[in-house]
Amino acid sequence: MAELLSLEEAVARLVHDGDTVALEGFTHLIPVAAGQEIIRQRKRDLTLVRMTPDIVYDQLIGAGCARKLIFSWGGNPGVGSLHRFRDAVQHDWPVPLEIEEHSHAGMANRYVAGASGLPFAVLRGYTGTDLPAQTDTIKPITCPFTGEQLTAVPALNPDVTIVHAQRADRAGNVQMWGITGVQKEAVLAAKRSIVTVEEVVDELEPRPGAVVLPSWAVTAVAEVPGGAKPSYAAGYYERDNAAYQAWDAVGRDREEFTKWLNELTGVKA
Amino acid sequence: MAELLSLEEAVARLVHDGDTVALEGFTHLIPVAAGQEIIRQRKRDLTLVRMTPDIVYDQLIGAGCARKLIFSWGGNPGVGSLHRFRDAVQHDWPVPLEIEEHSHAGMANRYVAGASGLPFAVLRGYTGTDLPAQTDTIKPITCPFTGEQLTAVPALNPDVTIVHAQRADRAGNVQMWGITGVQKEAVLAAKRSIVTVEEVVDELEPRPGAVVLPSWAVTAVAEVPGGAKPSYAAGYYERDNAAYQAWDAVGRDREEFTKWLNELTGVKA
Amino acid sequence: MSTEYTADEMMSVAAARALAGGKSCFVGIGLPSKAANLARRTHAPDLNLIYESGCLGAKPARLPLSIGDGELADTADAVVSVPEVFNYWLQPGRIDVGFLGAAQLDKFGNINTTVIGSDYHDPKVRLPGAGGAPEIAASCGEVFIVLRQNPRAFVEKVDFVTSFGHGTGKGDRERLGLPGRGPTLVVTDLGLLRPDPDTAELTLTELHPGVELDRVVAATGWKLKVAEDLKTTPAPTDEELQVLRDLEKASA
Amino acid sequence: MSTEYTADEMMSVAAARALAGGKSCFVGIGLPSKAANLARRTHAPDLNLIYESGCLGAKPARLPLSIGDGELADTADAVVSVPEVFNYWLQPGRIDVGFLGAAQLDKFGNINTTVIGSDYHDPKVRLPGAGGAPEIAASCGEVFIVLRQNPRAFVEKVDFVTSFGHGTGKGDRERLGLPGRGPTLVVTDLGLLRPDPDTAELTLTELHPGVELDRVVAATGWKLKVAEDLKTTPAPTDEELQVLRDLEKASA
Repeated sequence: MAELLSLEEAVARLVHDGDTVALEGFTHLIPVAAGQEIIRQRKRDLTLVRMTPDIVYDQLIGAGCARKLIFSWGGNPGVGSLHRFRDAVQHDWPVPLEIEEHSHAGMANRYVAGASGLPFAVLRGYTGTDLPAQTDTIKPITCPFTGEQLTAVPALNPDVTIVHAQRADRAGNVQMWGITGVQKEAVLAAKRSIVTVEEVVDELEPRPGAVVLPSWAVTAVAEVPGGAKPSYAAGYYERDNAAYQAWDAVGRDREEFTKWLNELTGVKA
Repeated sequence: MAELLSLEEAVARLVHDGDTVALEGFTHLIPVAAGQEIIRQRKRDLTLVRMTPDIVYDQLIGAGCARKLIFSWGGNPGVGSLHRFRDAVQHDWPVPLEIEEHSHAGMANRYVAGASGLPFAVLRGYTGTDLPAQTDTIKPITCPFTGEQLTAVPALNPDVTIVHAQRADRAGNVQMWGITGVQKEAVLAAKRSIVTVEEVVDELEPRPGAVVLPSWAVTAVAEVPGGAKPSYAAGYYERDNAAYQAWDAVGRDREEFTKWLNELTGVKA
Repeated sequence: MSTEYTADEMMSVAAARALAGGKSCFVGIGLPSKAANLARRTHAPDLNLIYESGCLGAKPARLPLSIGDGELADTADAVVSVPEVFNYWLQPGRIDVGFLGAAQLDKFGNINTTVIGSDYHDPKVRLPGAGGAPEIAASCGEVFIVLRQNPRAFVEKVDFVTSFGHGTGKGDRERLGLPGRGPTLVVTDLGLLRPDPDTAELTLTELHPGVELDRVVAATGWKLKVAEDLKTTPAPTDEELQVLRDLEKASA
Repeated sequence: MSTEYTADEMMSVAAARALAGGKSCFVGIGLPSKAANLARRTHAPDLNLIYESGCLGAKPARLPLSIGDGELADTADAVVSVPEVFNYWLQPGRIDVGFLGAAQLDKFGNINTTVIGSDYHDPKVRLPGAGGAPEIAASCGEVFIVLRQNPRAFVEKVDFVTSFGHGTGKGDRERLGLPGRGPTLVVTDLGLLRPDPDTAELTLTELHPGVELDRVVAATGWKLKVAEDLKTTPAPTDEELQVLRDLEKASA
């Protein structure tokens, strides 16, 4: 059964230096507050996993929390590049960043395999591309019935997955709706999980399109209203597009970024 | 885009002798009317597919429509055995019935592979059982990353899948809710599909737990109110448990069954 | 213990009691479902029932008549697709207890629900088949089996291994890499059997009240071993019987 | 044709027109999404837009700012999980057209969105990566690509093949067993390019009105071949421009 904790306590107890951590979300319901709590708690040497690393991953990378990134598309959606990510890959700043790069189809299937207790997944993917040459996590596999050759990718099983959802009840059952991406798979694939929610309610009234994660499949729930800002939470608030645009200028410059980071972590310059 | 047809026309146009046909449903929303229309149209040499063949499959088998059954659990749920199925397997009556037998997990994954355009699926299944010795559709497969041995099953791609749903709109978009089993996968795995619905409505109002099959993924929609009876359609009618019990006596006896069949098909005794 | 009760009632009560420590239970229909629902209504209100139709955390007010009863969906925490319940929920070993019935059971807890007779292609009796059982038996933390005891059902060796128990004895599951512990308890209308810790052979550990040992031996198709400290099951309490009968009445 | 228009507007209009016959379109964000939404509002009202966030049949009233814009979910026929959109909808070849952008494109329609520079581990510029493009390019019936034409983007050979077009020429897709026909059209701000039927090399087949051939040649990083019957794209109609501008205004 999920425990109801503060975000601070959940991150302190469940995220350790050196862990493989996935903060998932597909534009919608990005667990930004949780990511920033990881920065505040100065976690180090994390292997970060996400299909679509966006500005909170740029922040984590710029803050030096990550030694590796497993991903399929890294950008500031609707704006452009992630400059802290680029700086880490191109110039090892603030620390070198190893990358393990896939396509969306490959990443999604890696989570599916992880959630399913299988060591690998099979897909039609990567054929003819230069991606397989850069990783040992893309291999051919032959159909034992037709002889056809397909592609295998290994399961992703993060130490911790963190997602944001609209609601949980007091027993820790989680409800999310709208675009729910790969969040269910990412939670089920993980050894431990944290779900931040807009609110904890007495009863989860059924809703069209809602995905429910039963309490016993979640480690901790933390009530964090606005925890997905500047992304959006359907039914609660809209995306703050200006904040994404504003990040471009902050992320672009090491000094600007350092100022932002000091402010977040309460360090006096 | 799905065409709106009568059930008679949909079966006449889309189900051919010798086809592999799946009528799916997991206790709920069983496409009984469609199955009985196949009997009326005297389709022959069908390979019938279903995870849980129940009384409508007993009827199809007893009527001599099937030459093969691919399945994982054949019974009259809550009552007992399928006597026509037994008679066909044990005594070749009215015609021999070849069987290809799996577990639920295997069948579900075979549909998933079919829906995914893959030739096979991987699962942890069948280990230590006598099932693999009886079919060439269960084979070992080795994980290319860990070396672990798992089980592969080939995709199911029926010529036609038939399911029953609560509603469709006039454009042929289908909506079903409650226990929806493996119906989405069975439809997407098939070359052609027929969905019988309780009613055709102007607009599909969103509902909690609803699965929507877009019109372009369905071949034909037929309005057949009560088309799942004696099974149930959540929101429309309850299961007629007495009918399932009554079937036991009919199915148990060749003469009783033949009477029932003649009545269904309008043959004078 | 004034109330009279039947052997079947004793069986259901004993099966329900076994679910004391279980947090989540993958429930087969029939006797297992009855016992699991009785447990939820007596000593295990938080027992988490999972049905292969995709119902997670079902809380049926009456006994479901089938694995896909609407009552299960209406009362579940979540209803998921059938592929999902097997792939995301059962296969990774998330479920503590798998609760199964059987047509034939052998002395190592292997289950047959496929065919009676030695020739698969020309069976004496064609049974319903595997359903979810092979993977439930493989992947749940442990497996409880409930069935009435008689020599046709309790055989030396099953005609067909539909669901793997302990194979030919201790260590077979480990050799095959099966994650769960397999059958740890068999509940019948006569008593309880558990695998011997050294051999994994099913051994009578408890007799239901009033049942003679000879009767159990006669109802078993193999030379039944009996635990040295053979115990007697406590008779059903008035409350257990009341709840069981109410449950059955509500489902008639 | 009285209204003035920009080269980018011409590009969006030309890209939208290309979606005339397409029944379903897997839409990349940015230029492809703009063109697809313009098409839906003009000549192709039934165009079925599929977004990798899981939105099937999205009918956005404004241009989505990202692939996961709430507007897409709110207006979709169905919202499915990300694994499902790739496995059940894209992979089996259900989608007629894949509509992609690119950072670098080579003369055989191969796409690079990964790194600029010859060393993957020490790139000159690290780009966002593959996203859904490799499998969109592989599995859709055909692929349209839209991007602005200049010699840095239009190169002889991409630094990194993120998404496979026609490889090193005609026949490569068949040899690799790729189901879709691959890139059949590239729409730029200067004109249209299509693979030569014999060699699969991208060849200029249409010039946008007022664009000089020399300019296109200069904007192409390989020795550009020009179709014998080079045509001129019809200029945007007033209606097309009006709808495009309304769409952009509604999304500002």
